[in-house]
Amino acid sequence: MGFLEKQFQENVLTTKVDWLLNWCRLSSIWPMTFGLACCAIEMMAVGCAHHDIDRFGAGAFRASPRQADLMIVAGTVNFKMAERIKRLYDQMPSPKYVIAMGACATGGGPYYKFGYTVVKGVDRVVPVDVYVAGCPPRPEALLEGLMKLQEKIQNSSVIRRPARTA
Amino acid sequence: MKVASNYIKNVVDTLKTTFVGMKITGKYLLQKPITVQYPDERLPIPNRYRGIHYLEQEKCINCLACARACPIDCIEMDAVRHGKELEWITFTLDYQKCMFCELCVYPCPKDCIHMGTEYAFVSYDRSEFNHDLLSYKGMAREAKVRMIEADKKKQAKAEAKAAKAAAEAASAAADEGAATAGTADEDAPEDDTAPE
Amino acid sequence: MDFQGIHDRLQAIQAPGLQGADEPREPDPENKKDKGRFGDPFVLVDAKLLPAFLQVCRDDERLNMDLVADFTATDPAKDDENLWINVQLLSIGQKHRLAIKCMIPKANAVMPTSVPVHRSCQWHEREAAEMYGITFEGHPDPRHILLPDDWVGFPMRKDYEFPEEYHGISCK
Amino acid sequence: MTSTAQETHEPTITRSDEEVVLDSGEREFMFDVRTQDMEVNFGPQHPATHGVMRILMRADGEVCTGAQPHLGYLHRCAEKIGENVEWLQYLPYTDRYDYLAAMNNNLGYSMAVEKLMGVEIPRRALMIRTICAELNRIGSHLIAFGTYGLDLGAFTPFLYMFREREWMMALFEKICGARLTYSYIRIGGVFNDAPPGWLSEVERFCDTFEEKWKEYCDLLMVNHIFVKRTADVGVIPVDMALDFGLTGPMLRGSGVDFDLRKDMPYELYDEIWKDKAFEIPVGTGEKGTLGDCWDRVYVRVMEMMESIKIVRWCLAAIEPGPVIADIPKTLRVPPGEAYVGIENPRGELGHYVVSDGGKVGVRVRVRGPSFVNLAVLEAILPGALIADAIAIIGSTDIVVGETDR
Repeated sequence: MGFLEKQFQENVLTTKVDWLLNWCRLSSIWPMTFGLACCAIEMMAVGCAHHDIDRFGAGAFRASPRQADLMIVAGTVNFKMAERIKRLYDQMPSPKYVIAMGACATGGGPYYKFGYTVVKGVDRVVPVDVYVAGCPPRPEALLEGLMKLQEKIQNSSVIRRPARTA
Repeated sequence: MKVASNYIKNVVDTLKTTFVGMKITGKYLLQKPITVQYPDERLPIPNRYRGIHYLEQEKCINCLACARACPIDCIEMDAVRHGKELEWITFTLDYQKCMFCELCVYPCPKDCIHMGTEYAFVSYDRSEFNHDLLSYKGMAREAKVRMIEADKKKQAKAEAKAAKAAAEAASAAADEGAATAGTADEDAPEDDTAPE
Repeated sequence: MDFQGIHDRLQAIQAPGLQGADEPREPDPENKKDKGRFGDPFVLVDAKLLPAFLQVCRDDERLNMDLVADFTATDPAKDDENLWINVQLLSIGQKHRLAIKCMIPKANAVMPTSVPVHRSCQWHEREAAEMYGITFEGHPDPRHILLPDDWVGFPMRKDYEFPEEYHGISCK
Repeated sequence: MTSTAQETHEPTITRSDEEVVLDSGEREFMFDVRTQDMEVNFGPQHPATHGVMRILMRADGEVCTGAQPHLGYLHRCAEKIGENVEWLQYLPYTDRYDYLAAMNNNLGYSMAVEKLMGVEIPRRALMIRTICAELNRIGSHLIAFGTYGLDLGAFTPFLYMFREREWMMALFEKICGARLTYSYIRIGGVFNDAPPGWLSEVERFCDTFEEKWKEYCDLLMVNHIFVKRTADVGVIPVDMALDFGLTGPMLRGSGVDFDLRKDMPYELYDEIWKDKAFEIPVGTGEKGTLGDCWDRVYVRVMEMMESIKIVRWCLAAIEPGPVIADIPKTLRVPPGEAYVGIENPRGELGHYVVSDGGKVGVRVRVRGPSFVNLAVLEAILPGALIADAIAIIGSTDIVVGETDR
């Protein structure tokens, strides 16, 4: 691929293809129903009538990781759950994205100090693309996070895929 | 026979209750949708909303009351004191830990830390959540001016006092002069603390 | 029935293992160091006879304690040599409560299980066992319940030290 | 769900000698279908577990022969934290175990600490506490009812119920500034007086809710499919309920008329009950056997209406006044121990607090109703069909934050 990679870098055609593929990806991010704790209720609220996440094309909540593009880690992750999260993440087809919703998933949250079983940040288990602050975040904040993720997808390149670190 | 009638009854019941349900759903068909088109229109945020913090830095006296009240110690603050004025080094609030409980707001003696109505705080990098609440680092311009003025005053006063003491020592008698110098010593610190 | 009535009844039927009662009291005004004791009264019961005691409470028609509302343990202090077992009983018919306390030594934290009397104790005992390191003799399912199976230490004890890492995930 | 075959013998079908004669005179033969025993893992990631809980079920064909709930996927060490932070600082953590009914949790914890301190709460504070707790009970039951419909395949009611819940959350947001984790009811009263116009908006909410409530009943409670899926399923007899220590709607669904608000009243409920302002709905076995899933859902749905009545009573009786008792900034709770149980939407929420007179508690024990109610699954799932398992689990209405704490 080394030779071809160089040929297609700054090409008009590839940028167009990039744009098209990215557009397809970002307008149909299917999240996985993966509620852990309090934030899951706000995630459900996002899916409901008031904040209808379907407007962003991300409303098809999938029960199976095989059909999902986005894992919204909504809630506290503890050691018992961490290996399941890792397994679910591995089961998702690529390209896959992770939003860490709320303080607990971001960095341990209120359980940072005395939570002996709490993982201090889900990024110690799976790579995270977007972090959303709040405890729990308002539904609008999650939508904001989704838009930020779409921005990230838009700016990525399919041909020159950045190396992902697990 | 009974089985057949039961079966028919089941079918009729199902259709009937489904019709009742569909009637309710149909009622909402022509109503205005309640969806808020988020980035374009926003729900009103009430005044008491507990969002991202903001700090009125001029009022803050670095007393650490908010940091002590925090259940998870997510507030870190540090400042150097020059007389009455503060030189700010850091005041950060870690949103990786913060749980928006508002317990930090009430112990504040100067009522200077507040929770705002801003709620959307997203980032690609979690280290950005170590949020800096300071609007300026170091000293404020006014504070610096005040400090310089206070310093000048102090210096002038000290000079005046020295001159006075010298003059008194030179002119007046030894036993009376000592008593007046003592009262001047007591006055001096009070003058220093009123720079405005 | 109030607490006094329950205690009298327990004494009248000679409930097994009943050791005494502790009622809240105001601080002694003469003794400055005495801060008194507030809150609920409770009865002290011998830990070895707790299942029999619970059975008597359940079967006596005047006490009629149908429910074990809560069953837990407490580590009062780091240097205390005893653990407490706290049981809260609730009567649906008579509408009263009873708090029970047992003492078991930390060095030998073994007591009989109450599951044959009340099945609701099963999960409570599993929790107390993993959190405080108490062994319930005869428990039908003595596994961990909240913590992972290979967890080390008893987290709710006062002298517990927080782990450094678990399965390669750092805790700091 | 993943499944693993345990034994590999061939399925065999044998006709048993028993035959059942139906009322209609027809004869039905029972077939013994021997299939491989399978272990079905239900959860921890499954849309119908209401969080992260795993149930290991053994299935013989379509019939569940054994169930073992596995907890701890959301263990957050709340009790350990209670021994390490100050009394007031623990309050935000109470929001987070039963996150659907955070006001009730705040209330339970505050009452336990107040019992030790012996504080007298101003009357207006009691009124606002009752209003908030009952509104939150409505919100919690709305989610329980809505997601139960979702589990059984009815998606629309869920959307409708979230619409009302959003309004309720907006009300809470106005009074305390948060949507889910309120920390509003504090030790000694409530934290802030209600903003102007708030009480009249609550009244409007009550009016609207009463209309919508009838719609929900029409949509789900009498729906034939819903009834068929819930009636006669997962029956809990009274003895079993008492043996497992069930409380709340689970117990009342089995026909036991016991509610802490009525039988061991706290706060203002004594007065309200004497005024006959509300009733305690009890399962009747109207659509099937007493104590089945339908009865439990029925109790929850009727309770929403009773909560509205309590809120209306409070709105009529509320008077201006102080909202928080005079307590010091740094709480020093006198030594002693107290247990306070209050009626949460899911049952008795007990707080057992021990103090030694210091700033930090010695023990804060939380008796979560979900934790106790969940244990009954071990007994009622065996014998049920695998397809009914979802209906049974949904009807227990657990919140995993509370089972694991």
